[in-house]
Amino acid sequence: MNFDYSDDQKFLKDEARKFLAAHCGSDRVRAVLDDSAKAYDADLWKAVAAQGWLGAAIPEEFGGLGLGHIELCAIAEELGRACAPIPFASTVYFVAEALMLYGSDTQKVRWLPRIAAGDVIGALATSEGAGPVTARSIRTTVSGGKLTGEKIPVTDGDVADLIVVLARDGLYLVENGVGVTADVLETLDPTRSAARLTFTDAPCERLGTDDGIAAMQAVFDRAAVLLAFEQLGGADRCLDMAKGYALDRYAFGRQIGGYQAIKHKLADMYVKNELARSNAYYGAWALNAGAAELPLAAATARVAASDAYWFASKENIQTHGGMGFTWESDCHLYYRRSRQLALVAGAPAVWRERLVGQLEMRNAA
Amino acid sequence: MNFDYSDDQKFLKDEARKFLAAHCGSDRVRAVLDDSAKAYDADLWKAVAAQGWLGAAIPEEFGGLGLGHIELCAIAEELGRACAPIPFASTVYFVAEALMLYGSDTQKVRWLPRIAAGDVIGALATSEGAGPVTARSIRTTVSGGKLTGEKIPVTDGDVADLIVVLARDGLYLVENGVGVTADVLETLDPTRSAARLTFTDAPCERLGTDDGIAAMQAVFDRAAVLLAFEQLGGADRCLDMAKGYALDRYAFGRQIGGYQAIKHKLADMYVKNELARSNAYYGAWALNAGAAELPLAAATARVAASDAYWFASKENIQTHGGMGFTWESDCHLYYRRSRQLALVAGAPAVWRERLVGQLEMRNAA
Amino acid sequence: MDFKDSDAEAKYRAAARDWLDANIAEHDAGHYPDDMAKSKAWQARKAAGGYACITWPQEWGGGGGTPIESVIFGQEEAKHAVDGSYFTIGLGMCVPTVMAYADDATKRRFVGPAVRGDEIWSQLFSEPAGGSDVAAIRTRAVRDGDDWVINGQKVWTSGAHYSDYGIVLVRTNPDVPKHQGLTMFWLDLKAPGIEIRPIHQMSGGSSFNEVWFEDVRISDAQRLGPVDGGWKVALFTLMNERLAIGTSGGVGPEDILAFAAQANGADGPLLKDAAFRQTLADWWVQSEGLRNTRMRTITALSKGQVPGPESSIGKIVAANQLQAIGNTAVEAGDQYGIIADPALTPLKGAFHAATMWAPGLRIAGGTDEILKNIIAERVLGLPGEIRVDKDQPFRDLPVGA
Amino acid sequence: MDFKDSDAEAKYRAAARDWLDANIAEHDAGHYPDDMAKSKAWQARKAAGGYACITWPQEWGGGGGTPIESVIFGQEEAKHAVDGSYFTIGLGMCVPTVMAYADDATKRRFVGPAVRGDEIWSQLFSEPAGGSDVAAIRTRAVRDGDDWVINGQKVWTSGAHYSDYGIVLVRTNPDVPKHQGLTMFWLDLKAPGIEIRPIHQMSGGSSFNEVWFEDVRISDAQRLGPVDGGWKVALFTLMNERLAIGTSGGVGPEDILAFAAQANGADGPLLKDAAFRQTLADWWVQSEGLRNTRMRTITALSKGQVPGPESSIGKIVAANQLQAIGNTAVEAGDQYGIIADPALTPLKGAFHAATMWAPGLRIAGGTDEILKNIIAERVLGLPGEIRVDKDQPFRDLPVGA
Repeated sequence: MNFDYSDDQKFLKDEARKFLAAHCGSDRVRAVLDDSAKAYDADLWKAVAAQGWLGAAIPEEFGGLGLGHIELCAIAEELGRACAPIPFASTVYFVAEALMLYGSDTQKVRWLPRIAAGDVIGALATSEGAGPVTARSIRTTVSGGKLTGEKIPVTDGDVADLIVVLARDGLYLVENGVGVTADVLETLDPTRSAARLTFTDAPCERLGTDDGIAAMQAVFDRAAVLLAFEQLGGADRCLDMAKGYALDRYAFGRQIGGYQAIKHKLADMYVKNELARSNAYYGAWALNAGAAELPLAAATARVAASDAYWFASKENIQTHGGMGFTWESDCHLYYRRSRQLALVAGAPAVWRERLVGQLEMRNAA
Repeated sequence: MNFDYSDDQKFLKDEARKFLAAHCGSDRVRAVLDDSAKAYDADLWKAVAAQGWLGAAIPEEFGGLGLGHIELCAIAEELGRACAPIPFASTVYFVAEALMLYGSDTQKVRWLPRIAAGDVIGALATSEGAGPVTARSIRTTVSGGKLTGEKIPVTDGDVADLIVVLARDGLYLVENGVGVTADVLETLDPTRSAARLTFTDAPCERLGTDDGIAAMQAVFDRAAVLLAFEQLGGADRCLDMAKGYALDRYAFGRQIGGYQAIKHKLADMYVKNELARSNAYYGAWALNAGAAELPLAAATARVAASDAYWFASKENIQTHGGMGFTWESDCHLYYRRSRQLALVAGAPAVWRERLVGQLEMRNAA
Repeated sequence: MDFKDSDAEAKYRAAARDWLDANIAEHDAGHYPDDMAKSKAWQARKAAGGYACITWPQEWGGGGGTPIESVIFGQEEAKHAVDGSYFTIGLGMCVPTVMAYADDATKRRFVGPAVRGDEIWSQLFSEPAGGSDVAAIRTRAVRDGDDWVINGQKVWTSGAHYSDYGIVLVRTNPDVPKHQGLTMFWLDLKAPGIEIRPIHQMSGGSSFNEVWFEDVRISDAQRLGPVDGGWKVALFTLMNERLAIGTSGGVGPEDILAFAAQANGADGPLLKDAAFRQTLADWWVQSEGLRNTRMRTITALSKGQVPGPESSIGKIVAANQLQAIGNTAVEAGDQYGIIADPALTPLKGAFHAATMWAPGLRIAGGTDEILKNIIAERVLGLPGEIRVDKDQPFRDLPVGA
Repeated sequence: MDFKDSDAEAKYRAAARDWLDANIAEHDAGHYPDDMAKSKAWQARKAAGGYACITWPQEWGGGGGTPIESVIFGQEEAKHAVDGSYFTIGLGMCVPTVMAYADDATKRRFVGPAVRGDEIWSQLFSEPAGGSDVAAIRTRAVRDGDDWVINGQKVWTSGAHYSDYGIVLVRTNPDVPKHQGLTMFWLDLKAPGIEIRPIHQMSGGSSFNEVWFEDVRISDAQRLGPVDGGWKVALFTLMNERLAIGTSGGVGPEDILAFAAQANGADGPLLKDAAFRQTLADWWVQSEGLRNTRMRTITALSKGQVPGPESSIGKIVAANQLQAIGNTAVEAGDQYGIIADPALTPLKGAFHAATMWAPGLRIAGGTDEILKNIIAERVLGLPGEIRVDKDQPFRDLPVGA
């Protein structure tokens, strides 16, 4: 029994943190924020690829490092802490995971090495409008190897080379190009790009054989754990920022961190972050071990992390007072990202419902 | 426009508070709490009757004072503050209101004067088991003027002379006696009595012509406003107790009321109590004016008051620390009563649902 | 307890309604929050009709009416899409301070034009190192003959970029404890040495400004109240602030109710989701509670009572609810909720705007924490914070990094 | 991150399981929380088998094992209905203090019998005027030759009525600041002059006691640590408290899940109500979070790290959740929820009991507020409270009415 990162994993995590501190300061995040033409930080993307992180969990036979998912979780935590403005989640947590889960050997050989090398950006296209994605909400169809439908929003859809698309009967691989048009969308988090993708008889190939919603959910379960670590990293960073400001800022002749209202606010953040961390670790174990507990553990990790990040990011602004409400403060980068991460794989309410559904299934078994 | 008690009403309220301070100290409440054979404080009941409060809203032609419902609200607030251990709500808010709303002249002439005089205790019997009362949950039937069924719990059912019973097709009046047996129940609030009533071919007469659930709801709407004032009085008393203790108690050389955690806890209580008060006032207006807004106003008042009383009564205990957890402290009297009042006319979740239902009906109109 | 107008009130309401119908039609039926010229013209028209500053004496251009009449006119005016937000701070906070502390000539010069909307006023109190600690003012005014010379920086100054005049709180003596060395002045915001820079908010817009003072010279005649006696003047101004804030709009329960009736949940419309309904009920209870609390405040006003700090509850509740409602609507969109394009979002992006604006509302005019302290201390009578800075000279107080 | 036992751990678990199967069967398969004789016999049996105080050295009667082994045995023992709660405070807090501060003869006299369950210990720190301010101790010990004479009152003493011995913190010098005039002793709770009175709790039972001291005479040899040096000893004791509390049971998400599957909602089972499901998910997230946090703590222990104050989060979360779950189940009954008769209520009244007990759990061993202060100060490094009592002699400190 060992419920912590190993020493090697801690070393990797520390190195990742140092690397991102050097290559992904908030100036780099802001460069994407302030430039509406910029979908992501291409230099950082290349640097991250050079570190091998894109292939951390991809087996060596498919061009990855073959380290495993715990290592990928450690990297995700640091990417979240840095609020990295790159299509990492779309490419790695969604598309690479979907390929590893459902891809044929041919598909894996074709795509995974290029993903690991940073040559291919991926995107997952499931939503077709407002509200939860359900079997009824999907109108995208495939006929004669051609896919037709409209997906909105698709995170990183404007820059993706390879798109995993949910159609009525299952998941499909579509290369961005023939039959695909993208309209960039204005979103709450401009440091992450999103688009409306219109598919008109786009050439596609089937990915796996599972039913559509089931396949999407299987990918989401895996991504949820990885996203939880990004959220945890972000929430942890918010607590750090709030703590730093509370120690630096004086009011009425005292550090504001000495007032109980601030102390207890930060203690509340800490409690939520610790619960999120413990649940994320359990999810990491389930993901890495391929355990049957994964669906329940993933839902638990995602709900905890979404709650912690929302609370930490909004109360971090409050702790900063007026300064926290300015564009110049970094507080809002995390507030925005907390929204992006909470929604990109389905909203917290949907995951709470799924969590209880899993409990019911477990008890019925 | 005048959104406050009038000067006369304030005078009545002040007098009621003084009267109850003299006649209903916590020793009197505890006398009922500690004696399981004691269903209520009979001396207080007589004294309250002598004040005319039971008939405050009953028209003079039926033996009441004919003051109106605002005056009754003022009295209810003070009864709640004193945690009065008498069957006032059952008799006045439920049964007298049901009679005024649905009773024939004969029924009113027969019962209201005796209620106003304190000679008749009333009870409303709707629930038949765990869970919300719905058309499906009612099994009590009437045949040939005889009522048969089991009601659990019936607040004050063991001491009531006159019981308003919800049967499948409507409300009925049943006199406690032939065909009625009562088993006293152990409850969370021993200062208020409750029983399981079993009706076996009990003689009954119909009260009004409305459908059963609709009639019950009409009575609950009226009672909800009056109960909200009792809850408000209780919540206000909890804030007073907490404030008093926070000023008296020292820790680390300071009054505990000087610590922000306690200050903000009490400020939160104040905010909830003020919202509850304002909503209760609006409900009082709607009740007194016979306004069409009553169902929505009653639901709003009840949800606000239930929420405020629960919060105030539980955080009052916390403010008192270990002392608040002892039997000797009065804190738990209010904690218990907050549960009793929150459930006696249906739980807060049921009223929230009803509130939104009213909004939907309003918007559809 | 009565919601109905008295006879006199009903008469006033009918007259106000007639006047509005006649004048709005003639003037402009459209909504023009960003058109200052139209806002000024409407303010002038109201002043001419006796409907600007209804509770102020007629000799100062007001309506000579009662608080209830002011409320009634406000209710009727709100049915039309006109906007008076340019004047809220000036007429709500600054000009009352001028009326209370300036000499007759100054009052005669400024009050009338302000009431008519000819001139707009700003309030310059907040500073970067101040925030919740309003009196921690570092902007200095140094006496020079009959003048004072001001240097320093103000921040969070609403509307400074379109205002003509302002009242400014400055430090005139740093050698005495914090509250004892402050003085209040009025000044011309176009004076040499004043530079106004908009603050870029996290919500995107720039409602607020930084105002920099470099050797700004003003006359001692512009002083409001005694030298080093400015804190008492500031308290007078701030007492009026509480009444002005907290009524600010944004999305509320009615908006999300309308949205939910047509929004997709997992099984039909969101409004049919039991969890959403429970939450909506709580918001309704809060909103109605605040609305009815304002009715109680107005009742107190109409009886000649001065509303106390209990009105602080409005902003705490409203701002937190705004954040919750905004975010709930965003999250209800599931993945789609991240889209912030007004053309693609419910209510033209109002929920998304609320999500980004609410953090600011929770801070402006007193953070949640400051307002709870006010309730605890001034309403409930609990002890004040331990004041480590109480008797120290201002210049010796510790400051942050 | 791995939930599986290592080979050595698996071996230990198998052995523990075999031992339990053999001994439980032989001893008593029933549940006997209220039967002290049976509890003592089981403790003695565990001690003989090396399963009592697993991490303590064998020379003191312990098992000489690792923290992980202790956890493994605990997991296996929990599958059987045995109860060790009589010994929690003694073996968790008191005896470790004796082992750290007493002389060899005393240790030899007391540690073995405590491990074997022959003698039960109590901790006597809390006082009526103390509460959160643990060091505000008024019980006096006055030196008299080789003895000390104790007068005063302790409160919230768990299990004093069935305990044999106790450790007691008393004031030996009121003329120095609060923390500097305290001394720790062990004593015989049957000594003349000690009176133990049960406290009637709001929840009905009496788990706690008041303990009155009237001229209780004890030897200076019973002193633990230096005269006036008792606060440091108390901190040692309290450090162990945090590990003992917070794992206490009561109803949890699994219980209300089972209840909701068969409870009536307005439209079918409560478990199908979307609002209930959202809330249940949050409770699950909290409970799982706590369970997994304990796993992290055990991992730290197994690596030889000392778990810090971060374990304070357990009780805050668990106690508040207990209150919410209890009350939710009560309210789910609608009118019926008020009924508290165990024969008529779900889970034999467990939700109702939780509703009445949870307020106490939120206070015992540190209120929500104290625990948040501990997290803020000791984990996050935020400033401590301003200590107005810091340098004052204890006798001059203000006290309440």
